[in-house]
Amino acid sequence: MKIKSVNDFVIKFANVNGSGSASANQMFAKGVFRSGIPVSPKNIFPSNIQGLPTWFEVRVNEKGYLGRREGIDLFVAMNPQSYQKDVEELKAGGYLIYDSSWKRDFGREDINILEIPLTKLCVQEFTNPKQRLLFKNLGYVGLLASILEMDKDIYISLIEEQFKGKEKLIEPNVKALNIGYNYAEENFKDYCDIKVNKSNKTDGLILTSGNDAAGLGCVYGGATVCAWYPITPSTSLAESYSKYSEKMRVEIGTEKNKFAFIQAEDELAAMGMTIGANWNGARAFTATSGPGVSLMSEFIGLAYFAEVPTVLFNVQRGGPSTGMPTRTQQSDILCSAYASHGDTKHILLIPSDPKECFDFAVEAFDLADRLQTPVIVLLDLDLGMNDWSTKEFEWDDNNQYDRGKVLSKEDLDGIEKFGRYLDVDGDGIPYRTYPGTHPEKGAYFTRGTSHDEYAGYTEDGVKNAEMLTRLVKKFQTASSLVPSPVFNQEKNTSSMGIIYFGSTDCSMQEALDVLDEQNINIDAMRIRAFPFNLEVWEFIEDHDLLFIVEQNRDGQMRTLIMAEGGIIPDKLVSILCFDGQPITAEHITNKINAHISGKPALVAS
Amino acid sequence: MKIKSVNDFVIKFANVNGSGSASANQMFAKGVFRSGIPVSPKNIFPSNIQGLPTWFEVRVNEKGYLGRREGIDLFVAMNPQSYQKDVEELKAGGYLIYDSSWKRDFGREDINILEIPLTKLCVQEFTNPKQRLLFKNLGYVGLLASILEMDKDIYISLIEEQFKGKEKLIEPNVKALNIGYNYAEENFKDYCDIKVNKSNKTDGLILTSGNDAAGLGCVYGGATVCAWYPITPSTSLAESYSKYSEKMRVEIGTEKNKFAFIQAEDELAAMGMTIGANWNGARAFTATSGPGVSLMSEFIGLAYFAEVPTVLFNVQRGGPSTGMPTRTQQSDILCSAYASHGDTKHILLIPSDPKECFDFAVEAFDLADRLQTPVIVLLDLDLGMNDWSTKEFEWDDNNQYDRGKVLSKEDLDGIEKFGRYLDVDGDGIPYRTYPGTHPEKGAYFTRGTSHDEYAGYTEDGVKNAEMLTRLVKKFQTASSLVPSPVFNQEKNTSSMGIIYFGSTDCSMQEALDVLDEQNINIDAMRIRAFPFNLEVWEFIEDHDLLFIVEQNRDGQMRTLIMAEGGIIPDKLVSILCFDGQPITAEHITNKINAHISGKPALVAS
Amino acid sequence: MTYIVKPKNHHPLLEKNELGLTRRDYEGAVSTLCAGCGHDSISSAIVEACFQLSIESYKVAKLSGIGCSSKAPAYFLNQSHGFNSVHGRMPSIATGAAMANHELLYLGISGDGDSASIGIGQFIHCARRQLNMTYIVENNGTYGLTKGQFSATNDLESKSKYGDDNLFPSIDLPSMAIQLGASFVARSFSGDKEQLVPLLKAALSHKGFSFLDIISPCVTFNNHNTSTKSYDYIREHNDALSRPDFVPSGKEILTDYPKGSTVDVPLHDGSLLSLEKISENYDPADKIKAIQNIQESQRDGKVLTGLLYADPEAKDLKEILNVSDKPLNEMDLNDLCPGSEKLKDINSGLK
Amino acid sequence: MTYIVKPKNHHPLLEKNELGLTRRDYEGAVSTLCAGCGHDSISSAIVEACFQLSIESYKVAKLSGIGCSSKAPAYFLNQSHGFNSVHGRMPSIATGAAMANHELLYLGISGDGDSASIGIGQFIHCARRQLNMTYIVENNGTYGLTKGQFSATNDLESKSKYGDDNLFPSIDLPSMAIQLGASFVARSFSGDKEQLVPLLKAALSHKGFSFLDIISPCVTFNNHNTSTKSYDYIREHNDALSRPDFVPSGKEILTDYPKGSTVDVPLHDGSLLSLEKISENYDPADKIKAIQNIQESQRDGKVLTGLLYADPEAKDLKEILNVSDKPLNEMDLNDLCPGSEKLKDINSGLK
Ligand SMILES: Cc1ncc(C[n+]2csc(CCOP(=O)(O)OP(=O)(O)O)c2C)c(N)n1
Ligand SMILES: Cc1ncc(C[n+]2csc(CCOP(=O)(O)OP(=O)(O)O)c2C)c(N)n1
Ligand code: SF4
Ligand code: SF4
Ligand SMILES: [Mg+2]
Ligand SMILES: [Mg+2]
Repeated sequence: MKIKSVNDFVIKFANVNGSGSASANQMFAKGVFRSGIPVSPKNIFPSNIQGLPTWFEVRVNEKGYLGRREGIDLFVAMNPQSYQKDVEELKAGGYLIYDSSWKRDFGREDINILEIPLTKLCVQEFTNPKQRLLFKNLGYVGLLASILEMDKDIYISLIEEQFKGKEKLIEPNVKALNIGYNYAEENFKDYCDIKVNKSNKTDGLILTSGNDAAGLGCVYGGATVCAWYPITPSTSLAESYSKYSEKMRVEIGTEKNKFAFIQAEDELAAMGMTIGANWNGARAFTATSGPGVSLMSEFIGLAYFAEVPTVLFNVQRGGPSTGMPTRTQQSDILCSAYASHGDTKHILLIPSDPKECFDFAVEAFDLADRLQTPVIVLLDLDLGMNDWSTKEFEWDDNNQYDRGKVLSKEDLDGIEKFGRYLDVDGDGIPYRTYPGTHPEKGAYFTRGTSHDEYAGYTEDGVKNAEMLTRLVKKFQTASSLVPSPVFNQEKNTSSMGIIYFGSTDCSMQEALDVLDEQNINIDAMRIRAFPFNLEVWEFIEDHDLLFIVEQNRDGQMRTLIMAEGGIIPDKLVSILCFDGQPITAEHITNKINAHISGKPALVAS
Repeated sequence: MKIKSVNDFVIKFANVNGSGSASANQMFAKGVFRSGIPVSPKNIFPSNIQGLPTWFEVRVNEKGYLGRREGIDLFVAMNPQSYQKDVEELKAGGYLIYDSSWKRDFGREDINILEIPLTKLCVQEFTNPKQRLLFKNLGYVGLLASILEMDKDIYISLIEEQFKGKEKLIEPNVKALNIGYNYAEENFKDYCDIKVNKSNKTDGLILTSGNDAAGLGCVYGGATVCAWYPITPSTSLAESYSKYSEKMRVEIGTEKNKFAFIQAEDELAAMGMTIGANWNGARAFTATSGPGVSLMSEFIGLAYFAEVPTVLFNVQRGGPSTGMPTRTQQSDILCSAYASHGDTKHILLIPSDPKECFDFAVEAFDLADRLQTPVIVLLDLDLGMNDWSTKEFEWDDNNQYDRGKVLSKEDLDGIEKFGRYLDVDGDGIPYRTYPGTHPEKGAYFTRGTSHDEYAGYTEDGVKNAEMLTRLVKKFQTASSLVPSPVFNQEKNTSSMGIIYFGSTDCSMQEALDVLDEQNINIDAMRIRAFPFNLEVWEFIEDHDLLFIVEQNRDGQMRTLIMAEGGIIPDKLVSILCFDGQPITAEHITNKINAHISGKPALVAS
Repeated sequence: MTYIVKPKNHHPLLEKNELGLTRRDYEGAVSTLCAGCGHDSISSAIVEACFQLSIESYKVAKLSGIGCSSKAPAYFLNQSHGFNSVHGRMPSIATGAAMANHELLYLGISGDGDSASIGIGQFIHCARRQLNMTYIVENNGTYGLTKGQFSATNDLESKSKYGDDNLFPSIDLPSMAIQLGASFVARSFSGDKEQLVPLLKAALSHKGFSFLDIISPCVTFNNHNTSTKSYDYIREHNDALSRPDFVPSGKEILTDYPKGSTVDVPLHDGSLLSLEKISENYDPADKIKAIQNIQESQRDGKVLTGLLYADPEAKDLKEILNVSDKPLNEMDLNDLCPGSEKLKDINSGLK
Repeated sequence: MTYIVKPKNHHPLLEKNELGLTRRDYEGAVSTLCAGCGHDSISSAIVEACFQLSIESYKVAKLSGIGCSSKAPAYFLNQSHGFNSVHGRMPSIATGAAMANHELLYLGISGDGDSASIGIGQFIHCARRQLNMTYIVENNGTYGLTKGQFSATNDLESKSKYGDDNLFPSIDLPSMAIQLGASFVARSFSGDKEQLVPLLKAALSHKGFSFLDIISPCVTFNNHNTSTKSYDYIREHNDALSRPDFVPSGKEILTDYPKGSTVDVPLHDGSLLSLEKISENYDPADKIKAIQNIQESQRDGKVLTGLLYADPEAKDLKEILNVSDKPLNEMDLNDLCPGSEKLKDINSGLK
C-alpha cells in the first residue's frame, strides 16, 4: 500500500543536531511554499548544540491547515540513533527515506522504503570532509524534489539566493542537490504517490517566524531601546529587532544608530533598562521566556505601581523551572497576568500567527504608552521560532504612534499644578512628563513606594488605597482598548462554544471544520488580550458549555476567566495539552467528541 | 462628658520615631497585660529611622477582643507635628494627654485634656540631654499608671527586669516613671473614668509577636540553616531564630553552633542557600516579604519541580512594589500560591496568632520534608511585628520530626534500582536520598529541566507530562496533610458563611459576637492552609452566600477558591480592607449588614 | 589630611551663580534622615557642586535604589526628575534612561547595601559598560534603613553597635570599579566638603562612568567606637592622596598650590581637575598602580581618599554603541518607522 | 610554556588507585557536548585528579548552574550526587549544601556567562564568605548553550564568529576572587592537562574557597581566529607562572625540578603543591602582587596561568560561623529540640 495524496501530507526529518540539517529542511519547506502550497515547518530540537537527535516536521496542506498533525506520511530518517522510534511514527503506506550507505532492516512490511546511499555518494563527489557531511542534507532535498515531482529550479534559485555574495558555494550546493535528484530520477521514477503540484495558495502569504515578525514590529512600532538577556526561545526576537534595525535604522550620513541594543547581564537588568528607557520617553522593550519572567517580577510590579510603560515579550517554553527549554507551552498565563507581589494585574496581548505578532508588537507600544503600565506579549516557542505561512505584513503610512498622555513644555506652561498621579480625565490614566522637559514645572519623583496624586511619598494608607483603586479603574479602561476577540462565526448559533488563543489557532481552524463535518455545531472565540472585554464576557454568557483549549497543565486561562469574570466553573471544560508539542486538531476534536458523547477521549491530555 | 470604662478601651500614643517611645509604650502595654487584661499593642511606624511621626495603639479588652478598633479613648499626644490629625481621632469624652511645656489649644470642647509639662519636669530632674529626651516617655507611662489606677509596682518590676545587668539604670528610670506618676497623683486624682482593674484573663497567655514565635518554632522544628536578607517586616523572624539558637543551640563543651545563620547578599541567594541545605538533608528556611518573594520566584519553581523541601516565611506588607513597607496587608496570596512560571502550585500555611505561628513553623518543616516541595508560611506585618496576647507555647516531648521519605544506606542496600522520581506508594511522593549516603547506590542528578523517574534528563514530552501529572497527585495528597480549617460553630446552622484567614481572626471573633447580638446567624470558617481540603469545600458547598474577608484589593483568596474549586462566584462576596491598617470588627459587620440589607456599607472598602 | 580646614570665605546662601540661581534653588525637600547622618552632608555637597557648576536642574535625572542613602535624591535638586527604583537596581534604570536621552546628566545615588550586596552585579556591569553617569555610593558600612545589619563594605575589624563581630572581609568598590572600566574613580568622606565638592564637580563634568565611594557615617547604627566607618575613625585614618581643585572649562587655572606639586586632569569638556599631590604614590592615570595603592593602604589600615583614577579620554556607552546624537526619546515616527515600501520589500524577501 | 608536552608514561585506564578503583569508576555519562569542546577535557582532568587523589565519589557533591559547562557534572563522577540548578545561582546552592554537611567535598562547575554575568553577585559573595569548595569556571568567552553571544569574560580585542566586535572589556574573575577572599586561585587551560591536573588536585585538597578559571575553548562558537579564547590563541599567549606538581599528604616530595627553583605550598591536610618557578614574578602568597601580575600580563596581551594565589592558613565559612563538627544534616531531634521545659521558661519570660 502506498499513501496517495496531492499537496497534503506530513513529512518528518530525523537528523543529528549541529549537522546543518535544519537549514536544508527549511529549504525543502520553502520550496514547497514557493510551489504555492502553504507549509508549516517545525523544528523539534534538543537543548544542546551538537550530536543529539533532532527532528523537523513539515506539514504541507493546500487548504491551509497548518497545525501539527500526528502520523507521518514521509520520513527522511538520517539518524540511526532514532531509527527505531522514527519508523514507528510512519503511517501504514508511508514512505521511508534513509541513508542506505549502511543497509538496514526496519521490520515493517507496511511501509515503502526508498534507499539512497547518501554518504557513499557524497564521499564519491566531495573531498572536503565537512562538505561530505553537510551535503548529505541537500542530497535528500534533491531526492524529495524528484519523487514529489517538484520544480527543481525552485531549489536552485533558493541555493542561489542563499549564497548571494559567496557565489563560489553555489556550484557545490547545486551539485549536492543533483546527487539526490538524479539518483531518484533514476531509481524512484513514479514510485511515490505523494505529489506536490503547483498551486497559488500562498499568494499574499509569507513564510516567517513569530519572533522575526515581532522584532520587525518593534522597529515599525518605534522601539528605540532593546535590552535583553539570551534565553531560548526568545533570543531570536531580540536578534530580529537588531537585524532589522541595523538595516533600516541607521542615520544616513553619520552612520549612527537610531536605536540602542543592549545585551544585559541578566533578566533583572534587562527589565530595569527597559523601564528606565520608557520612563525617559523612549519606546523600549525586552524579550524573555519563563525563567526570565520570574526574575523580572519584582521590576514588573514597580512598573505597574509607578506607572511606567513597559513592553515585554514572553516567548513561552515548557515549564516549570528550566523545564523543556526547546519545547512549546502556553503555561505562563497566570504568572504573566498577575506577575509580582501585592495586588497587580497586567495587560496581555496574545497573537496567533506571525502577522499578528507584527501587529501586536506595534500595538503593544501604543497600549503601554497610553496606559502607562507593563504590556506583556505572549508568544510561544512554536509560534516564535518556527516559520509559519502567514499573511503579508501591512503598514498604513498614515499611522501615528499614540504616545499617550505626555505633557510638553507648552502643556506644562498652561497648568497650575502638575499632579503626576491625578486622574484628570476620569479614565484612571494620569499625565506624565519626560525628564528635561521644562525648567520649572513637571518634575516629580517616580517611586515604587506609596505615593499621593502629586507623586509625593505618603504613608497615609487611605490615600494609597485610592491610588490602588484608580489602578483598577485604569485596568477597566484598558479592557476597552485592547484587541477584541476574534469569532469564527458571525452570530452565535450554538449553546456550545470553544475558547482558544495564541498558536492554537492553526489547529483550531482545522478542528472546527472537522466538527462541522461531523455536524457538531459549535461557536468559537479566540481571545487576543487580557483584560477581557465585553465581547469576551458576552460570548461566555451566551453559551451553556464552553471548552477552553490550552497548552498547559492547570488550565490557566480558565482560571483567569473564572477569577476575573465570576463565571460558573461547571460550564468551563478544559482541553489541555502539555507534552511540549503543539496541540493537534485531532486532539481537540477527540476531546470535544468525548465530552459530548460522555465517553473518554482517545487522546491522553 | 467623660468616657467611662473598665478594662475596655483603646489608647493611642503619638511620638517622633527614634526617640525611644516604642519601648515605653510597649512597657505600658505589658503593664496592663500583667494586670491580667489582654492587650494588643500595635506599632504604626514610618519607613524611616528618626524624626518622623510614629504611633502606637493599644487596645485593652478584658473579653479578649484584640482586633483593631477605631475611635480612640485615650490619646497620649507627644508629637506636635501630628497634633491636628491625632486629636481628631479622639472620641467625644475621650482623654488627651500632652506635653504642656508648650501650652496649646486643641479647639475641641468635647474632650478632656490632661496637661503635664513633661519636658520641663525632665529638664528639672535630669542633666544628661539624652535622658531628658528619653525619660519623657517613662513619664507619661507613670501618669497613665496613676490615672488608670494601676499597680505602679508592676512597672517598677518591668523596669528592673529590663535593666537586669545594668542595675545603675534602674534608679533613673524609676525616677522618670515617678515624675509622671506623682504629677498625676497630685493633679488628676480621680479625674479619669477609664480604669484598669486587676483581672485574671491573661492566665495561660503570653505576650509576643508572630515573628518571635515563628523563629522559635523553627528552632523547635529542627531547622539548622537560616539564610535570609533583611527586609521589613520579616527581619525580626530571622533574628528571633538566631537569638533563640544562640541561647539553646550551642554545643556544650565545644561552644560550637548547632545551626548556621547566614545573612545572604540578596533574596535570590537566600533562597538558593535554603534549597541547597534542604537538598543536603538539613532543615533550612528563609524569611522575606513581598519584594523578596518576587525575587525568589525562579528558585521557588526549581524547588517545586526538582522536589526539594523548602520553607519560606512570607511576612506580608503593603504592596505592590516597595509599597507600604511598614503597613500590613494580605496581598501575596496569589503570588505565593502560584509563584514561578509554568504550571506550579505551592503549599501555604496561614497562622492567625503567634501561638499558631510557632506551631505552623514546626509543621512547615514536617510538611516540606514529607511532601518534598516548598511550603510558604504567610504571616503579615500586624501578626509578625506586633505583640499579641496569645496562648502559651506548647511542646510534647514525644513529638518526632517527620523527615519524609528518605532512604538510608540500609534502605538502599535493599533496593534493586533507585528511582528518585518513582511514585512507589501511589501518593505522588517519591523517595529521596541525601548526598554521601551510600558508596554505590542512590546518587542522582537534581535538575530543574525535564527528567524521568530515574532523574535522567529527558526531552520526551510525554514523560515530562507524566512527571507534571504526578505533581498534581502529590498536591492532592498534600490537601489531606495540611492543617484543616477551624470552624466557629460545631454544626452549620446558617445559609450564610464567612471565610477568613490569618491575622483577621482577632477582629473576626468580635464581629461574630456582634452579629450574633444583632441576631444575624452566620457560620464561619478560618482557612489555615492551601491546598484546600475537603472540609473547606464542604463548608462552601453547605452555604448559599459566603463572605470572604481579606486584607487586599483584589480578593485574592476568593480568586484562589474559585480557581481551585470551581465555585459559583456569585455566592462569594468579598469584604476587603487594603489601607494598610488591620481590618476592624466594625468594618466586617458593617459590610455584612450592608450586604444583607442591600444598603451601601458605612465603611469604605 | 585636608579636612577640618573649613572653607575660608563663607558663601552666603543667596550668592548667585552664572544662571542667576542661588544655592536654595538647588535644594530639595526637607530631609527625613537622622540628624547628623553623613548622607545629608553629601546632599549638601551635591547642592554646592551643582550650584558652582551652574547646572540646570531640570537637565539632571536623579536615580536611586532603596535605603536611607537612596532616599537622599529627594533632598536635593527639586527641579530634577527623580527615580527611586527597587533595591540594588538603580544601575539598570540609569542605563535605560541614559540610552533614551544622552543629553541629561545622570546622577545615581546608592548605598553600600544597595550596591555591594544585592546590586553588585548591576554595579559591575554598569561600570563595565562605561555608562556616562555619576555613581555615588554613600558608604556607611551598614544597612541603615533596615536597622544596622552589617553591609559587605564593612571592615573585618569592625564590630556592630551591639558588639557582634563582622565576620567577612570588606568589598572595595573603587578598586573593582577601576578594574571594570570606570574612567573616573574617587573616594571621599562626607565630612570633608573641601575635598568632596571639587571631586563631585569633576565627576559630574567627566564623560564616562564616574564613581565616588563616599564614606558617610550612620550616626544611628554605625558611629560607635568599634566601627571603622564612624566619624572619628575616618578622621583618624583618612589618608588623602591629593587636595583637589576644580576649574570649569574656559576659566583660568588658579590654584594656590606651589608649582610642581600639582597634577592636572583635563576633562573632556575642557575643564580641569587640579590636584595638589599629598601622597607620593599619586598618579591618577595608572590603573594597575591605582588598584595597588588602594589595596596597600587598606592593608595598612588607612582609608585612601581623593581622586584614585581618571582616564579623561575614555569612551562612553553611547559612543561605544554608536547611538545617534539626536536623543532617542525625541525621535518620532518619521525618524523611526521604515514605512510601507520597505515592508513590501521585506514581504518579498520572505516569499 | 608547559603544555603540548604530553604525559610521559601513558596510564592504562585500568590502573588502580588506593581505593582499588580505576579511572572508569570516576567517569560519568557520555558527554553530549560538541566534539572537541574544552569542557570535556576539563571533565577528564577532573576524573584524573579524583582518581589520583583516591577520592570517594559518593562523598562529592557536584553542583552547577545552566550552560554547556554546567552540564559537565553529568559527565564525571557517576556515583556523586549532582545538582544542576538555575542560571548563575550555583554558589548559593553550594553554600546551603555545605552548611548542611561540611564533610562532603563540594565541586562547583560554572560557565563564564553563568558566573560573570547573571551570577557575578553570587560568585563574589561566595568567595567573600570563604566557602570550602572548589569553584571552576569553564571559561570560553561565550554563551555556548544559547549559541554564541559574547560573555563578560570575552576580551575587548576579540571578534565573534560572525565578525561582530566585542565592545566591552573583559571581567577578570581570578583577580576579583583574590581581592574578595578566595584563598586558592589559579588559572589554567583545558588543553594543558599536565598543568591542570595537579592544580585541580591541590584545589580539591585546599580548605577554603578554591577558584579555578579554566580557559576552555568553545569549538562551535568561539574558536575562530579572531577569538582570544581559541585553542590557537591560548597556546600562543599562555604565560605559565609555574609548573605544578601535587604531593598528597604523607608522601615524600619527589619533584624532578632543580633545587631552589621550586616553591612549596603546604595545604591544610599536609599535602604539598610543589611549583617549579617559571616566571620571576612568582610569589603565590602575596595578594596584592598577585593581582598586579595578572593585570600587567593582561595589559601585555598574555594569559597568565598557574597558581596565582594561595593562603593555606585561611579559615573557611564553617569555622567562621563556628558551626559544630557534627554535620547539621545528621542531627536529630535530640540534638536540636530544646524540649518542653525550656519552652516553659520561655513562656514565663513572655508574661
Ligand atoms: C528586594 C528588597 N530586599 C530588601 C529590602 C529591604 N531593604 C531596604 S533598604 C535595605 C538596605 C539599605 O542599606 P544601604 O543600601 O547600605 O543604605 P543605607 O540605609 O545604609 O543608606 C534593605 C535590605 C528591600 N527594600 N527590597
Ligand atoms: C534565567 C535564565 N536566563 C537565561 C537562560 C538561558 N541560558 C542558558 S545557558 C546560558 C549561558 C551559558 O553561558 P555559559 O555560562 O558561559 O556556559 P557555556 O554554555 O558557554 O559553557 C543562558 C543565557 C536560562 N537558562 N536561565
Ligand atoms: S539610620 Fe543611619 S543611614 Fe539611615 S538616616 Fe539614620 S544615620 Fe543615616
Ligand atoms: S557549543 Fe561550545 S561550549 Fe557548548 S558544547 Fe559546543 S563547543 Fe562546548
Ligand atoms: Mg549603608
Ligand atoms: Mg561560556
